Amino acid sequence: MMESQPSIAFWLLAIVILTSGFMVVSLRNIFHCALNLIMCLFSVAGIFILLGAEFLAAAQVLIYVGAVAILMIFAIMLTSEISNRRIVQTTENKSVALFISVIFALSSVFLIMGTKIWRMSDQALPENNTLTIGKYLMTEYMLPFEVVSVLLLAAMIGAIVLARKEAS
Amino acid sequence: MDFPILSTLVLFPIVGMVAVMLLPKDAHGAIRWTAVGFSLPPMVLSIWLVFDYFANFAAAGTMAYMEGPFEWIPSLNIQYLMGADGISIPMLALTGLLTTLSLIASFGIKVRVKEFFAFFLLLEAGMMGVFCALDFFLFYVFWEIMLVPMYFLIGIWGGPQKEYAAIKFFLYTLFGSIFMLVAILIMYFTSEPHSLSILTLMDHGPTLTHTLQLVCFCFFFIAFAIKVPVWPFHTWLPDAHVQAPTAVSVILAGVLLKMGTYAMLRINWPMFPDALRTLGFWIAVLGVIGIIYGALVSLAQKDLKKLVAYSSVSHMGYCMLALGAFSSVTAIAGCMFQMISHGLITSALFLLVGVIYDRAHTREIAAFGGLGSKLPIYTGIMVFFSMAALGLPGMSGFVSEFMIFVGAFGALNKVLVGIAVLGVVLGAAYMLRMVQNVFLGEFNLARWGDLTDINGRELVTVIPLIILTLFIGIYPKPLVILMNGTLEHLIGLMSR
Amino acid sequence: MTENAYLIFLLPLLSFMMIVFFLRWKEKIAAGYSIITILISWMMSIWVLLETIARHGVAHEAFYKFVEFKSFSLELGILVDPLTAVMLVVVTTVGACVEIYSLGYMHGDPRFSRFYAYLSLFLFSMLGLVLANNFFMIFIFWELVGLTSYLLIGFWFEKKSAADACKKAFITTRVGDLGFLVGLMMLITYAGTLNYGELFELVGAGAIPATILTIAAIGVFCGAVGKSAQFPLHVWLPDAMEGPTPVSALIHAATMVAAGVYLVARSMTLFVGSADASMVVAIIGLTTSLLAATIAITQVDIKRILAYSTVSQLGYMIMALGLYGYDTAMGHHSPGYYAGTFHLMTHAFFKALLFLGAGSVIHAVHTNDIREMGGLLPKLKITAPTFMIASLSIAGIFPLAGFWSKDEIVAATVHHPIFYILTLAIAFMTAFYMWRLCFMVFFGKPRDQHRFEHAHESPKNMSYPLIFLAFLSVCAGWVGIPWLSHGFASFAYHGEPYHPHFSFLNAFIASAVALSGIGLAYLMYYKKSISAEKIGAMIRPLYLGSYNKWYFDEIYQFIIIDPLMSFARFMWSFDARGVDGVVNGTARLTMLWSDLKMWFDKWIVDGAVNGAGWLVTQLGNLLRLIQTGKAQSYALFMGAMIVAIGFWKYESTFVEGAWPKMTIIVAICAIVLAILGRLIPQETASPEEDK
Amino acid sequence: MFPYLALAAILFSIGIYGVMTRRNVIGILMSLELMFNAVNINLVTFNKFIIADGLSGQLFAVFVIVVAAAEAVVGLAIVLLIYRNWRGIKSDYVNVMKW
Repeated sequence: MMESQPSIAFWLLAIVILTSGFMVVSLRNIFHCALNLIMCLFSVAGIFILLGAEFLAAAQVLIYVGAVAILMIFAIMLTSEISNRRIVQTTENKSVALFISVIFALSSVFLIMGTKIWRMSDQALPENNTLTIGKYLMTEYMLPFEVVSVLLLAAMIGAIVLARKEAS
Repeated sequence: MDFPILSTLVLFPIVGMVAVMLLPKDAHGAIRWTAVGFSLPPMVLSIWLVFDYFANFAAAGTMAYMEGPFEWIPSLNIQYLMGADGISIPMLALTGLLTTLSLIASFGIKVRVKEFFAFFLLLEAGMMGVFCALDFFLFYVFWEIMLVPMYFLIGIWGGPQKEYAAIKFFLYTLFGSIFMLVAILIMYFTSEPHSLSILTLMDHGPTLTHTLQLVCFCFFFIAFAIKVPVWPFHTWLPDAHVQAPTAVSVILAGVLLKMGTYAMLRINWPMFPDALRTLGFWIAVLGVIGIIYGALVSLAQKDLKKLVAYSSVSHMGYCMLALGAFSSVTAIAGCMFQMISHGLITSALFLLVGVIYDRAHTREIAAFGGLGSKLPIYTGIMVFFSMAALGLPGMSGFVSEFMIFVGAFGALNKVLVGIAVLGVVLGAAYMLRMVQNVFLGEFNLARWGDLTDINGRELVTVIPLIILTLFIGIYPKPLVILMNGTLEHLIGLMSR
Repeated sequence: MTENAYLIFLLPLLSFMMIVFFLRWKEKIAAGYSIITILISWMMSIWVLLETIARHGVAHEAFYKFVEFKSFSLELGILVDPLTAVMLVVVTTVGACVEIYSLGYMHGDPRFSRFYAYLSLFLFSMLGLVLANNFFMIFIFWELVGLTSYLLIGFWFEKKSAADACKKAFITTRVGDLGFLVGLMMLITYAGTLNYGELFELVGAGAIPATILTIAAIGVFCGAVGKSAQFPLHVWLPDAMEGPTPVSALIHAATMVAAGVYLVARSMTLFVGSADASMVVAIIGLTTSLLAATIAITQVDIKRILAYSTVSQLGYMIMALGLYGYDTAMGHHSPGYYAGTFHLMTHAFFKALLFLGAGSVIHAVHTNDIREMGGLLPKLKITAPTFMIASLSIAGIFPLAGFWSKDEIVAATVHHPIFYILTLAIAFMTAFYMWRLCFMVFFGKPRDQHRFEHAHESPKNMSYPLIFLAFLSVCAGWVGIPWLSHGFASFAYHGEPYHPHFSFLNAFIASAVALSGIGLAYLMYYKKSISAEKIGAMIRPLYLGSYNKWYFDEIYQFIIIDPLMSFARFMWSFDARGVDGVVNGTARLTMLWSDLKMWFDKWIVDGAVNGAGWLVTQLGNLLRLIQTGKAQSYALFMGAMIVAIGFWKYESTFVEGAWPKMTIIVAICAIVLAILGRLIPQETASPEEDK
Repeated sequence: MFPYLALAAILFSIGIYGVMTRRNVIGILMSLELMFNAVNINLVTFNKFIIADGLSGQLFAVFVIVVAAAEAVVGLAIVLLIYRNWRGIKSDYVNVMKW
C-alpha cells in the first residue's frame, strides 16, 4: 500500500485543475478559455508527475500545451471575434447539461467512494520511466504505435484537405 | 296515324337549337336568321291549329290532336300523352308568335349570340310542351326544362343585378315545383292502378277525401301561383323582369306567367272541385289584393320596366279574380281573354321599353319628357299600348276586364268585385302618369336630341301585336267560340 | 236612311283612318276630307231627324253580336229615337262648325292633320255613344270619347299645364266610370241584359229590386258625374281648357260633357224607378250649378269663365232631369225631362258659339286674361256681336234660344221651393258673369294698348261658323215654343208626351232676374257706378273662395292624391322590404342554417379527424423541441441515458422488487429540463452575431 | 488513489458539461480535451496503484494523447470549414442532422 493520502501538491494541483477546467467551460471569452485550458493542462502534467509518469508529463506539456493549445488559439484567432462580450457562448442545454453532469459527477464520486474491492498492487513503478516506455513502444506495442503514426498522417492529410480553400 | 302536330311543335325548336349550335360562333347573321327560321314553322303551325280547331272541334270543345298514349316507362305507368283543346290552342299560338317576335327583337344581342338563340329555342320547346302535355310526368319535365334556359338567359344577358334575379327566379320556381311534385306523387300513389295521366286523374281527384283534396290543391296552387305570380309570391317578378333582356322579359310576361293560370285551369281547378269550393273565395281575395297592390306599387315606380312588371302583377290579379269566380263561364272566359291580352299588351310594352332603353340606355321615367315631339311613331304606339293596358274599349284589355268583372260580380261577393274595379282607375293613373312623364311635357333637346324613332325591325315586332290587340278588342266573338266548348266542359268538371 | 244610321258614325272613323294612314303629310287634303265626311254625316243626321219626326219617335235597332255566351251576350246596335236624332244633329252641327273654324284657328300648327284625325275620332266616338242601343256599347264609346278628350286636351303636350290637364281629365272621368261600371255590373247581374229596350221593360215591370235599382242608377249617374263634370268631379273641366279652343268648344262645351246629361236622359227609366237616386241626381246638379256659378263670377281667364259657365249649365240640366225623375216617381207631372234635353240642345249651340267667339278673341289679342282686353267691339266686327248674342241667349233673354229652354228648367223647379230660389239665383249669376265678361272684353277703354292695336278680325273660315251658330243661338229655341203643337216637347219625351203650359209669371220672373243680372254687370263694369273692388273687399273671404275655386284642387290634392301617392310609395317599400323581405329572409335563413351545418361539419365532424392529426402533430412538435439536429443535444441525451442506465443497472441489481425510481426520475427530469430549456427565452443574440 | 479518481471524475463531468453547453465549436473541442485529460489521469492513476508492474496505463495515455492531437487537428480543420461555410462557428449552425 503506497501513501494513501496525497500530498499538499496534489490538492493544490487539483484545485487549479478544477478551477481552470470550470473556467474553460464557463467563460464567455473563448480566448480566456483557451488560456485556462493551457493552465489546466499544465496542472494535469503536474498530476502526472505526482503519479510517477514523468514521460507522460513531458509529452503532455509538449503536445498539449505546446501544440494542441496553441493550435486552438490559432483557430480562435482565425475564426472568432474573441473580444465580443455579447456573444452567447452557451447553448439552451445549459440547465439539463448541468443537471446531468452534476449527477454524473456525484454518482461517479460516490461510486468511487463506495467501491471497496480494489485489488491494490503493492509494487512500485519501474524506475526509468521514459526508457521503459520507449522499449515497450518498440517491442510489445509496435503495432499500435505504427497504427497511431498512420493515424497521425491521415489526420494531417485530412486536415490539409479539409482546411484548404477551394481551388476556385 | 295523323301527322304528330304537337310533337312537331315541341321538337322543331329543339332541332333548331341543334342547328344553331352547329353554326360557327361568329356568324351572327346566320345564327339569327337560322333561329328565326326555325321558330317560324312552329308559329305557322300553331296559328294554323287555331283555325283548324275553330273549324273542326270548337263546338264540342273536345281534346284534339291526341298523340299517344305511348308507353314511355311502363314499370311506372308513365306515358307519352299529348293533346290540345280550347284553352291550350290560343296559348300555343301566343307562344309561337311571341317567340318569333322576341327572336327578331333580340337581334341587338351582341355577346354570346349563339348561346342566346340556342337557349331561346330550348325555351320555346319547353313552353310548347307545357301547353301540350297531358301526362303529369311529361308536364313536370317540360315545366322544369324551361327553367334552365330561362336561368341562363337572365343570368348571362341580364342587367346589373342579373345573378341575383336569375337565382331568385330559379330557386323560387323550383321551390314551387317541389310542392307540385309532392302533389303529383300523392295523386300517383292514391290512384289505383297508379297513373300519371292528367285525363285519368281528372276522375280520380274528386274521389279523394276532402282533406287530401285540400292538401293537393294547395300544393298545386303554390307551384302555379308562384309562376303566375299571385300576390304575395310575386316578388321574383319585378327583379326578373327588370334584369332580363328585352326578349326574355317579353317571353316571361307573355307566356311564362300564363303557364301558371293555364295549369290552374287545366289541372288544379277541375281536379279538386271540393277544395275549389272551399278556397275559391280566398283565391279571388288574393286576386283582388294583387290588382290593387300591383297598381299601387306601379304608381310609385321610377323605373319604366319595373312599372310594367308591377302592372303585370295587377293584370294577373284580374286572372286570379276570374279564377276565383270559377262558376261563371264569363269570368273564366274573361280569364282566358286576359291571359291572351296581357300576353299581347305587356309583351308589346316590354318590347317598347326595350326600344327606348336601347337608345337612351336608361329606363328612369324622370329622365325623359316630351318624347312625343321627337319620336311621334314610337309615342303613338306606346300610348296605344298604354291605353290598351288601362283597359280602353276597342282593345283586348277592355274585353277581358269587362268579362271578368261581369262574371265575377255575378258569382262572387259584390263588395270584393267593387274593390277590384278600383284597379281600373289606378291602372289609368299609373299608365297615364308614365305617359305624361315620358312623352308629354317639354322635350329635353340637349339630352335626347339624337334619339331616333322606332326602326323597321322593331316595328315588325310590334305591329302584329297591335293588330291582334285591336282584333280581339273589336271582334272577340271568334275567340269566345274557340274556347267556349272547352270552358263549358271544364266548368262542368269544376262543379262536380 | 234610318236603317243606315251606322254610317253616320262610321264616316268619321273612316276619315280618322284615312288621315292616320294616308293623309298624314297632306294637311289641306286631310282637313278637307275630314270636313267633307262630317258634312255628309251632318246631312244624314238631318235626314234621320226628319225621318224620325215623320215617324213620330219610332225606334229602329240593328244588332251585331260582340261576345256571346249561353247566359248572356254583349252586342253592338243602333237605336234611333227622337233623343238620338236630336243629339246626332247637335253633334254633327257643332262638329262641322268646329272643323271649319279650326281651318283658321289651327292654321300653321305642326300637327294640323293630326288635329283633324283626333277630331274625326272624337266625332266617331261621340256619334257612336249617341247611337248606342245598349249600355255596353255606350260604355265603349264613353271611354273612347274620354280617350279623344285626353288626346285633344293634351294636343299641345309640350305645355306642362296641358300635359297635367289631360291626365287629370282622363283619371277624374275614370273615377266616375268606376261607378258606371259597377252600375252596369249590377244591371247585367240582376237584369241579365244591357239592352235599353229589354232593360227598361224589366225595370218598368218591377223585376229588379228597388235597392239594386237605386244603386245601379246612382252607379250609372256616377259616369255622368265624371263626364259632365258634376260636383265632386268637376275639377277637370276648367283645366281641360288647356286644349285648343275649338276642342273646348266641341268637346268640353257642346258635346262630350253633355254626354253625361244624355246618359241620364237615356236611362231615365232607371231614375224614374228610384226616387232616391233621382233626388241624388237633382241635388248634385243643383250643387254643381251653384258652385260653378259662384266661381265663374270672379274668374279672369276668358275660357275658364266659359268652362265654369258650362259646368253650371250642365248642372242645370242634370238638376232638371233629376227633378223629373223624382216627380215622376212620386206620381207628378214634370217638364224636367223635356227641359233638360231642350236646354242640352240650345246650350250646345250657344256655348259652342261662346267658345268659338272666345277663340276668335284670343286669336286676336293672344291672351286669355280679360283684364288685358277691353273695347274690342270696333275691332271685331263679327266676333263681338255674335258673342253678345250668345251671351244674351245664355242669360235667357226673350226671344233667344236660351230663354225658352231656361224657362222650362225654372218651370220644372216650381214645386220645390229651395230648388226654385237657387235656380233663379243661378240664373242671375249667369247673366251677371256673362255680361261682366262681355263688358270687360268688348266695351270700355282698352286696358292693354299694345294688344288692342294688334287685334284684328279672324279670317272668314272662322267667322262663318260664328254667324251660323249665332243664327242657331237665336232660332234653335223656337222649336220648343210652347204653343207649337208638334214642337220639341211632343217630340223628345220620356214616358208620355209632355205639353208645356206657358206660365207668364215664370217667364217674367226669369226674365227679370236675367235682366237685373245684366244690369248689375252694366253698372259695375260699364258705368263703373258700383265699384267691383269695394264689393270684393267687403266680402273678402267669399271673394277669395270663389276666386280660388273653393279650393277644390287643393283639397283633393291634400285628401286624395297626396295620401294615395304616399300610400303607393309605402306599398312599394313594403313590397321591397316586407314581402320581398320575407322571401329574401327565407333565403337568408336557409343560408344561415347551411352555414351552421357547414360549421358543424367543419369543426365537429372534420374536427374529430383533424383533431387526431392535430394531437399527433402537437406531440411531434413537442418532441421536435428536443430533436434539434445538433450533435450537442444528442450528446446531452446520450449522457442522460448513460446516467439513467447506470441508475437502472444499480437499482435493478441492488434495490429488489421495486420500480427503478431513480432511473425514471432522472430520465424524466432530463427530458422535462430539455424541453423547458428550449422554451425559456435565451440570452439575446446580438444583431451582428447572425450575419 | 481515491482523490485522483475523484479529480478525474469531476474533471470528466466538467468536460461533459462543456461539450453539451458550449456554443462555440472550439469550446467544444477544448472541453473534449478536458475529458481526454480526465481519462489520462485515470489511466495513469490505475497504472500506479493497481498494475504497477507494467506501464500499460501510461502507454495507453500516450496513445490517447496522440489520438487527441490528431483529433484536435482534424477538429480544428473542420472548425475552419464550418467557419468558412457559415461565416461563424456557432454549433447552432450545424443542425443539418435535423433533416
